[in-house]
Formats: sequence, C-alpha cells, structure tokens
Amino acid sequence: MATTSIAPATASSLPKEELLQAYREMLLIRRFEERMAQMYQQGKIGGFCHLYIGQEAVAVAAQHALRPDDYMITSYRDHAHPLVRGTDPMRCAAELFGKEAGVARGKGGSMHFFDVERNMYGGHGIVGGQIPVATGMAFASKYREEDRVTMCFFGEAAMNQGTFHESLNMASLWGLPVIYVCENNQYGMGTALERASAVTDLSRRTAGAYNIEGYAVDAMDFFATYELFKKCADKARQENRPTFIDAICYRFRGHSMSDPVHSHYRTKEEVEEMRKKDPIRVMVRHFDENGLYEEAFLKDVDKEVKEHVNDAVKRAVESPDPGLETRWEDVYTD
Amino acid sequence: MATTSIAPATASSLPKEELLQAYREMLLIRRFEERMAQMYQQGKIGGFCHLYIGQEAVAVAAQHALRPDDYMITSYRDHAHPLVRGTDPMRCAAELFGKEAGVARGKGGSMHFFDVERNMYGGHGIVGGQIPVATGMAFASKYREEDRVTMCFFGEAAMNQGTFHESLNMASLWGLPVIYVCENNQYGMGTALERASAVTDLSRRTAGAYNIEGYAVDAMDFFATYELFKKCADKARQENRPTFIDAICYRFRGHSMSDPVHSHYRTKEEVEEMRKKDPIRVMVRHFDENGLYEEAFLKDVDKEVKEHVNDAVKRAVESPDPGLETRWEDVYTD
Amino acid sequence: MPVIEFREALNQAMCEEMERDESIFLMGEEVGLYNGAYKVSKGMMDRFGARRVVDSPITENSFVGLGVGAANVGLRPIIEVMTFNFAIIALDQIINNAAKMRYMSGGQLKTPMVIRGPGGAAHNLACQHSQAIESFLVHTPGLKVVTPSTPYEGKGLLKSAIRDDNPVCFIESEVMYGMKGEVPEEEYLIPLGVSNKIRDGGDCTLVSYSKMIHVCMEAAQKLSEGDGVECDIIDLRTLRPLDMNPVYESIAKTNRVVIVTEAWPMCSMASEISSLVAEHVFDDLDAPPARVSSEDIPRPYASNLEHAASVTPEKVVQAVKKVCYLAD
Amino acid sequence: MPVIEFREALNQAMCEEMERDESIFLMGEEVGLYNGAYKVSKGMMDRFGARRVVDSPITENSFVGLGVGAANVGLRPIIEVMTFNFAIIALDQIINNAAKMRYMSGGQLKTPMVIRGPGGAAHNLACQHSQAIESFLVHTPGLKVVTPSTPYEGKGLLKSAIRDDNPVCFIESEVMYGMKGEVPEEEYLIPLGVSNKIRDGGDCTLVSYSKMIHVCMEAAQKLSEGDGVECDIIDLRTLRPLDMNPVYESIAKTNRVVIVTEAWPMCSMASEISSLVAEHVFDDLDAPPARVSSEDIPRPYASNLEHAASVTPEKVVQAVKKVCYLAD
Ligand SMILES: Cc1ncc(C[n+]2csc(CCOP(=O)(O)OP(=O)(O)O)c2C)c(N)n1
Ligand SMILES: Cc1ncc(C[n+]2csc(CCOP(=O)(O)OP(=O)(O)O)c2C)c(N)n1
Ligand SMILES: [Mg+2]
Ligand SMILES: [Mg+2]
Repeated sequence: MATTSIAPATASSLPKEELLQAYREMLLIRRFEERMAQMYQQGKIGGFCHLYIGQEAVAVAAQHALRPDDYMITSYRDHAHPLVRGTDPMRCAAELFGKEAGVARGKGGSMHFFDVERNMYGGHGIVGGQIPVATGMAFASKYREEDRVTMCFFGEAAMNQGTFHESLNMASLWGLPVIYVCENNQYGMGTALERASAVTDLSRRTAGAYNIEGYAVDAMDFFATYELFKKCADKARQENRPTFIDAICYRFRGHSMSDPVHSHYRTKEEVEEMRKKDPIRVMVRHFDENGLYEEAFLKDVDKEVKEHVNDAVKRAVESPDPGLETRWEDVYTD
Repeated sequence: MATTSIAPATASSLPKEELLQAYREMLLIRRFEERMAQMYQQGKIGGFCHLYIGQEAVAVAAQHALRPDDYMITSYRDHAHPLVRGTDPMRCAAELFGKEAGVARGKGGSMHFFDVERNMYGGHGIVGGQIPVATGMAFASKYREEDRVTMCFFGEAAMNQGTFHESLNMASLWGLPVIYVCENNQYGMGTALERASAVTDLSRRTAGAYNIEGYAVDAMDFFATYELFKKCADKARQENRPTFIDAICYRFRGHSMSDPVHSHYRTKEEVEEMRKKDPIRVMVRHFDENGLYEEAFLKDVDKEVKEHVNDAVKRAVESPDPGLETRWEDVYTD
Repeated sequence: MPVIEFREALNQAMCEEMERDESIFLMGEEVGLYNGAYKVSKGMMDRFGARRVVDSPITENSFVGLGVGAANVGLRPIIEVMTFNFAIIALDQIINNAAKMRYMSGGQLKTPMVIRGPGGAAHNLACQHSQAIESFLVHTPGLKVVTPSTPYEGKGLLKSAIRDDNPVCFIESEVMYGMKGEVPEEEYLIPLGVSNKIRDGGDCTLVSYSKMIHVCMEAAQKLSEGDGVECDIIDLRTLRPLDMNPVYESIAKTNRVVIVTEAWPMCSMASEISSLVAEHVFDDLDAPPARVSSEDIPRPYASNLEHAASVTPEKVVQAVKKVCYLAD
Repeated sequence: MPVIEFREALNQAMCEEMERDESIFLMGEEVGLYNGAYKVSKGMMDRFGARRVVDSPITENSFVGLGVGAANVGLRPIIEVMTFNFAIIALDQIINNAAKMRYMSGGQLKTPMVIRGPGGAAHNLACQHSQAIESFLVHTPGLKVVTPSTPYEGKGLLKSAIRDDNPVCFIESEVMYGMKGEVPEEEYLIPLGVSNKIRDGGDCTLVSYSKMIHVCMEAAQKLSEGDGVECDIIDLRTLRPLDMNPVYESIAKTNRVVIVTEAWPMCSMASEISSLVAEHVFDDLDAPPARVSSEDIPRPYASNLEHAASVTPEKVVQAVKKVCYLAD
C-alpha cells in the first residue's frame, strides 16, 4: 500500500488573510535571523548558531497545516519553529543573548529553543536524537486517544542515524500519528546528500523498509508544501498513520555561523542559482500572479516586520541576565 | 536496480562428495548441540546457551558457498559456525565447559565462540552489535583490494536495531563485499516477527532504503540456500556489492536453554508442523529422490558423527580448567 | 507478613501504581506476552492489556527515547531494559535527553519516567552481559539512581520512583529476583535519597547497595563469629541523590570504612564514596578508606575465573581486617 | 623549534604515521572534503586520497563499530568523533566491542584503533555539547585513555596511540586546538601510561590533565605571586593505564593534594585519584585530598552561568589555600 509520490504545486486552498499571515511569518524568520547574524558577528551571541534562512517555507507551511495543539519538535536548527508558533521574538533573541527572559531561561541557547505552552518541544543538539522523542509524543497522543499530531523535523543527514530506523519501525508497527519531515537542505555540514546516503531519493527509503508512505515536495514552495503537510496531518489525525516527507529545500547560509556560505563542498554558483528559488520570492511571485497582494503593500509588511524584530531585539538586549543562582534550578523538579 | 526475488530450490550444482560433507556438517551441529543440551541440564554448562537446532542448513550452506578465507561473524547463536568451518568440536565443548582448551580459552562461553584462524570472528552478545563490525571487516577487504567476502549473520529481530540501518547504508554507499544474512527463525525470544517489525517481508526492507538487493530463501532447504549464498558471494567478490538475504528458517528449541520449546508465544502444533521441514530430513529426502546416498549409509554417517561428538566431549571434560592467573591475560596486548 | 520473591515485590509495585494512575504504562522487550525475560511483569499484559503493557522491538536507544517524549507530554512511562548491559546502547537518550530535557528547556519540561531492569553480573554470562554501569548514571546530573537490596526495599522504592517527576534509573539484579523477603500487605513508600543503616556494629563501617549488601551481611557475620569484629552496614539505597549522613555518623564511631561495590574499580561509586569520606570525615579515620570492587577486567565466563574476579564475602572480610589492622 | 598549533601537531602525528604505515586510515564526519570540523585533518584527503581519509555518514555507533572490525582483521583505524559528546551514541561499540573483543576471543583478536576527537566543554554550547565523559572510558577495562595538554604532548602521545595495538580513546579539546607550542621537527614518541611532573613547588600537589592543566598553571602562578604557595603539578597524560607514582612522590613532599578535572564530580576521574591517594599515601596527608570539578549540573548556555559552573583558576586557588589551611 505504501507509495512514493511528488505532491504538485497547486494554487492554495488557504484564505487570503491566512496567506498574508504566512508571508509575515516567512519574513519574521528571515529578518529575525539576519539580525541575529549581525548580533553574532558583534559577539553578542556565542556558541553554535544554525540559521534557517532559505528553509522558511517548511516551518511556515507546517504551522498552517497543523493545529495549535499539535506538537512540533526539531533539531538545533530551531529558530523558525517557535517563531511561527507565536513565541515572542524578544524571548527568542533573549535566549540567544543568554538572558533570563529567553525561551529556555538562557540555559539552552540557539540549539535549544522550547516553548511548551505553544507545543514547540525543542531544540535538540544530538543529530537524530529528537526522532525517538517525537515518536514518544505521538505514542502518548494515541494512548490518550487525542487526535493530536506530532510533526518531527530533522535534516537529511540525520536519516542515517539508527534512531530514524528504530523510530519509524515503531511508529508504523503501532500506528502512531506522527509526520516525519526531513528538511532536506541537501547538505549535512559540508557533506552533500549523495556522499552520505546510499539512496538520494529519500521518499523511497520508507515504504519498503517500514511500510510508511513517503512523499517528496519542493519545499521552496510554501503552497505545495502546505498542501502535502495538510494531507499528511489529516492522515495522521484520522487514521493514526505515520508519513514521511522529503521537504527539498536549501540553506542560503553556512551550516553554522562559523561556516562560510560556500567553500570546498559547494560552489558560489550553486548558491546563487538556488537563490532564485528563494521561498519568499516564490511566495511574492505567487501573490503577484494570482493578483492577491501588491508589491508595495508587501514591502510595507516587510518594514513592519523589521521594526517588530528590532524592537524585540532591543527589549531582549535590555533585559536582565539570569541570576547566578538559577543555574542550580531546573536540574530536578520536586 | 535493486530487486527482491526468491531463489528457487534447485538440484544442487555441488559434487556428490561435497554434499556428503554438507550432510556430515548438518549432523555435527545437530548432534553436538543435542549433547550440549544434556550437559547443560546436568549443570556442566552455565549462563545463556542458544541452540541452533533447526537452522543448520544456513551455516552449512554458507560454508560451502564461501571460501575458507572469507570471513564469518554472527550473534550469540554461534555454535554452528565454527563447527562448519572445521573447528575441533572438542574446543567448542571445552568452551562451554569453561576450559582452557576452549575456543575463547573459557573466557567467552556459549555466546562468544571465535576461531580466527578459520576466519570465524565470533560470537557476539549484543543484539545487532556484530553488524557494524562485519561491515568494517568488509571495508578492510576492499581497502586491501582482496577478493574476500564477509558473511554477517543475525536474527530477524536484530534488524530493528539502528546498527542494521547504519551499516547497510555505509556498505551500499561504499560498495563493500558483505552479505548480510538474516537467520529468520521467526521469533526474537518470545516475540513473533510481525509483533516487532512493521514489514514482515524482510527482503523488501533493503532495496528502497539502501539500494541493496534483497532476497528471500527457504532456508530449511540446504540446496536453495547454497545457490543463493553462492550467487551473492560471487556478486560481492566480483562487484564489491553488498546483498541482503532473508534466510527463512525455524528454531526447534527454545530461545535459550531456560526457555521452553513452546509456551505463550508459539503453539506445540506450530513446532510439530515445522519439524516436518527439518533441514536434515529435507536433505535426506533429496539424496533419496536423486539416488545419491542410501538411508542405511546415511545412518552409519550419523553414528560416526555421534561417536566423534562423544569423543570430543569426553576429551573436553577431561581437559584442565584455565589457570586462575589467565583471567588477567587478554585484557590488553603489548 | 507475606513472604514473596523480589520479582513479585516489583510486580506489585508496578501493578498498584498502574491501578492508581492511568498515565503509567510499561514498555520493554518481552514484558507482555512473554511475561518478562525474568518474569517481573508476569500477568501484567493480561491485567492491563496491550495498550499499557507494550512489547517493544529490540531498539533500546529509541524506546528509551520514546519514553522521554511520552513523559514530556504527561505520561509516566516505566521502561524496562532487559538488562542494564543493553542500556549502554541507550545512553544517548538517557544522558542527553532524559537527564537534560528539563534543564535545557529552562524548566518547562518534566521527564517522569523510570528506566528499570537488572544490572551487574549473574553467573557465567561473560563480559558483554555482566557489567555494573551505575557509575555512568550517577555521574550524570539530572538522573536519579536507585539500587534496592531486598524485596521490601524494592517495592517501596519502586513505587516512589514511579511517582517521582524526574527520570529514575532503577537497577535491580538478576540473581536477586528469586530472593524472598517480607513485604507488608498495606501500602508503603520508601523515599528516594535516604540511606539506611541495616546492621549495628561498632568496629568498622561497611557501605554498599543492591546485591552487595548481602555479601556484606555474610562478611559481617563471618567477622562477628570468627574475629569478634562487629560491622555497621549502611545500605545507600539511592545513589543519586546520595545521602551520606548515616555513613559519616557511623564512621565517627567506627573510624574505619570499607566500601563494597560490584562495578569495576576505576571512576566508580566506590571511588566516589571513598573521596567523599576523605573530604568530610578525614579526621575521624584511623585507616584509609578501603574499596572492594570486581577486578579490573572484563568478566570471564569460566566459573573459577569468574569467582576469582568477583566480590566475595572473603574479600570483604580481608578488607575489614586490614582497616582494623588485624593480622590475617 | 617550530611553534605550531595543537591541531597541526595532531595533524602531523596522523600524517607521519600514515606515511609510515599503509594500514592506517582516518574516518569520521567531515574529516575529508571539509578538512575536519575543527580542521585537525586539514589537507589530509588531498594528501592521502578518499580511500584513506573517509567521510562517514552521521552514524557514530556504526562507524566506530566499523573501525573495530577493520582493526580486528589487521587495519589500524583512526576514528574521529566530531566531539566525544557524540561518542555517547557509540558507547556500545566502544565498551562492548572495542574494549572486549580481545578478552572475549580469548586473546585471538587485537583492536589496534584510535578513537579521537575533542572532549569537555567549549563556550556557550549548552548541555548536550559540553560533557567530559572520560570517566566512562576510564571505568572500562580493555580501553586506554589519553588526554594530552600541549601540542608537544599531543603529537608524541598520538603517535604512540596510533602504534598501540589496543583501542585507545584519545581526548583532545576544542578550546585547545588553537593553542600554540613548540614541536620538534625530528620524530619523537611519548609513551602511554607515564605521568609527567610539569611544575616544581613543594607546598601542594596539583593533579590534572588536558585543558585543566592550563587552569592549574594559572592557579599555581597566582598562588606563587599572591600567597607564596608553590605547587607541584602532575600532568597525568594517560588516564588508563594510570601512572600514579609521580603523584605519590609529590605528595610525600607536599603532604597535600588538589585534583582538578573538568568533568562532573560524581564517579569521576577526580574521585578515582582521590581514593587512590587515600589508599596509598594516607599517612603522608596533612589535609584531606580536595577535588575541583565542574559543578554537578548540566552545563548552561549563558556566559555568566557557564562561567560560574566551570572550573576556574580562582576555584583552584581556593582549594589549595584550603588544604594548606590558609585563611582566605
Ligand atoms: C550525533 C551527532 N553527531 C554529529 C553532530 C555534529 N553535527 C551537527 S549538525 C550536523 C549535520 C547535520 O546535517 P542535517 O541532518 O542534514 O541537518 P542540517 O544541519 O542540514 O539542518 C553535524 C554532523 C551532532 N550534533 N550530533
Ligand atoms: C541489545 C540487546 N538487547 C536485548 C538482548 C537480549 N536478547 C538476546 S537474544 C534476543 C532476541 C533476538 O532475536 P533474533 O535477533 O531474532 O535472533 P534469534 O535469537 O532468534 O537467533 C534478545 C532480546 C541482547 N542480547 N542485546
Ligand atoms: Mg542538511
Ligand atoms: Mg529470531
């Protein structure tokens, strides 16, 4: 029964207002991270910092395909996911600055954004480590007979970890309501997909092995991605069946802040070429072609978003450091 | 390119003398283990002891399909593999009795039979743990441009471990000369295949996921199993390509000596039914149908084998315990 | 008071808690249909159904991780590892997720989960199946580690572990499952993090936990009968959080201590106790703290080698005599 | 003598050995085309080709296991783990296979393999990326564990580790890769299992290894200048096999010891050293052995919290003053 298919890009079934909201979210991620990159370069942020720029359509499509009570969980490339869920960007910036107001009280930093109130469960640093955790969240939903869906994100390089295999087998065996979304930006650090994975058509990896339907989608295209996510969410919700999605996208920045945009492992030309498929551009073009929103208006939205981000950053910078005693908190609970 | 197919049982391409040798090996395993089961019940053997009875055709077919310099490595269900490779049964029995003459100097016991001189690399207790090791042995063969094949055995339940996934991806990616043989006796302890694995047609699990050809074979039938092993060995040797084999067999005994033959998880009737497919019976029938060897002669061979085993056991029993100081040896080498 | 086996005491603890709280489930290899590799979960699938007693594939790292996720959203998993030897494969999920989820989420998440199963060695199982890995778990902040020594302790501590909102590694013992002991019919709990003085001597303090408590008891008996040396015995019960006060109090009186653990010696719980003793009650000591551990080698199969490598009452007796400066 | 970075010293060690011995290969994530996540293997793929410098998928447990198998049949793998944090996923292959293959085969097999990469914390990497897991490795018989502190030591020890016929865990440090030091042009080896006295004082013994050696040096400097207290410093260099003689000799003179490690305190290398000291030179001690470790919490991200949780020269100074009974 399991099949592999490519969801085609379609005109969106979403209402016009929701599309504008999606556009705003795309920009919010982009502008937030651009600003954070500056702050990183100014030494205001430490450690590893993995930007999502280029992959925005994935998180935003997820947000619109899911209900607010559905669970999201992802890797260390995790700034976008709380932002689309509605977490105050000030709290995201504060986390990066190591402030008490941060989404992990300054304890997690870039790799560990959590907003449990908004059903965003992190922010995980071990490649592949969140996949079993997601599977457990979906297990709980089924156990409680809730119709809640778990969406688990990971990079394409994470698929080679044993946890992927182990988790998908259990999810299929027990019929868990989980969508495994591979944010396939085509590189794991400096290693191209085909240098690490024996099969590059990733959506083919799950049908035979786990009896889990696999799909591929051009994830630079919000609309196609949304439709596929929606379909898989419905399937999870109604049939308690897991699905696998190869969300083919691209990161425009280096793997982390310390990694150049292009070097040995990919060419400047490739990056330039891919920029033409920038998901924000694709969205704007769609609005234009379908006569939905005009460019001038969209520019104004962008300005608003930038101001919103700047204001958030300002508030975050001014917010207090965590008290030293807080480091002993949250190790255990009573 | 990767496909799934069932190798059909065929009249054997092996010479008549070699078939007799194969028969002798089947019996050697059977009689050796029957004797060991007695010794276990008499308290002469301790710890876990997993019998191979019912699965003999797999190890014997492997031995005839492989060259002596090819590597074998397996799980804790490992008595058969050194025996077919020519290890003195006295040394196998001695290991079970914890004697210095044992194949691991009495340090390994039932789960850790090694005979490196005969290219038998153990004997591994952690489910799935030997799969990466086998992959590394094949890596070394390719690295040194030898035309040596590694055959890695494991149970069907081990396929759900992450090591299986991780190893097959690397073996395919790098084109390693390894044959992954699933000794599919249909149960992992008390858990039937379909209760642990989302896909039960195991030979379908590897093509899409790793681009590794998967085959299934009735492994109660030595002849079919031999032909398939030979084909896969040739492929590994000539093309440096891994293959996967679902060797469908059955264990006639409990999971280990402490487990009854049938209990909650399988019925007496099922076991009885499967006994009709006893691989030794299948072989004898083949000899008969093809006019190769007569029953009376085969009975004599059996008698010889029994005597050989009894003699080995006797010598093993009489052999000395390891000196106490030997426990400090083999931790490190200089 | 009914006298029952250790396995049954653990079984009772799980059943009582599962009756009380619908959010508890048990998952592990062979826990259901097979009734548990060591029959600790006997009858539980019949009683609670396959929804709450779940047979898992052999996939330790991921079913422990599954437990973490289920706990984070409000269930209370009991994850059985067939033995803690196999939990080595799951250390990433135990150390990086179970232990740290609360901290790295800045306190937003809880991980109320028990990881339980037998640890240490049984007999003739050779080196991959005979390891005492508690020191890895005790090393890691965010985890609790519990090591009961009797059916009574087992039941009371397991019930507390299940009710605890933190991840608890609960280490049992294959060779103790058949051990019998009195267990009251009425409900009781034993708090985590409280050590217990189980024998009163005055000449030397023995510190231990789990199976080794019984080795200490035997040694104490021998010492009493043979040499007139009387030992205090402290059963730590919980290794993290660790309650050292009864140890310090005892040493104040005996001025000597022998620490007995089954694990390998280096970087072990014995090392930890020894250093804590030196740091806190140095001036009370009339002899250096002594450790008795399994020998620093992988565990051999052959019975004679295995016995020689193990902690025995005789070795404990020797160590006590040494710290008491008694000629042998 | 040329002054080079730590990473370059390690690179030289690997290159020289690979030139010498065709059976050595390097495998790990990003070691080849990307030149190493921390550029330790820079230029090596160009020099030795993709056959001998192999980029692996993210599959730690299995590529460590692959190394074990390759070593068992005669190759000499160097397996780079991007950091030892990720080696937690590979502990099954390290502890159950690399460490035990020789023993459980009754001495038929050797596992000449180096598992190397950075351990411990860098800065602002939070709890999953800032762990010092050497105690797990030291706990396990069958492994060797090496922890170099300078480029010179790094090169000489790594060459010995590569030539060793046993599995060696070689733990480097992210924050030391850029550290410079003199490294001779001519070939040299530093034997495993030999500790090294690197500073001569007489008032107190500091015992440490790896990055913490530099914290000790700074503390010793401060103590010398501020308080006139002079410290011996022993760099253990190899944690298993462990050479304690220089420690005991030093304590015979100083009568006090402070042990400094970056790991969490419980069941750590610091615990081990402390107990060994108490066992072997108890009568030489004028004060209890003191330990300075990272705080017993997962490592926080924020700089102020992280600093507070870390081992600092100030904390070492305090500990030394305490064992010297100097008021602060
Ligand atoms: C177990 C583990 N191994 C290695 C790393 C180091 N590492 C961090 S991200 C990464 C690449 C992951 O690539 P991919 O899964 O494709 O995700 P992406 O970063 O492209 O989003 C690596 C190797 C890690 N964090 N965890
Ligand atoms: C990692 C690990 N988990 C659990 C076990 C306990 N165990 C030993 S054999 C076994 C069943 C394995 O079944 P299968 O792989 O089908 O092999 P079979 O025993 O049937 O030959 C289990 C669960 C183990 N040895 N290692
Ligand atoms: Mg990627
Ligand atoms: Mg099986």
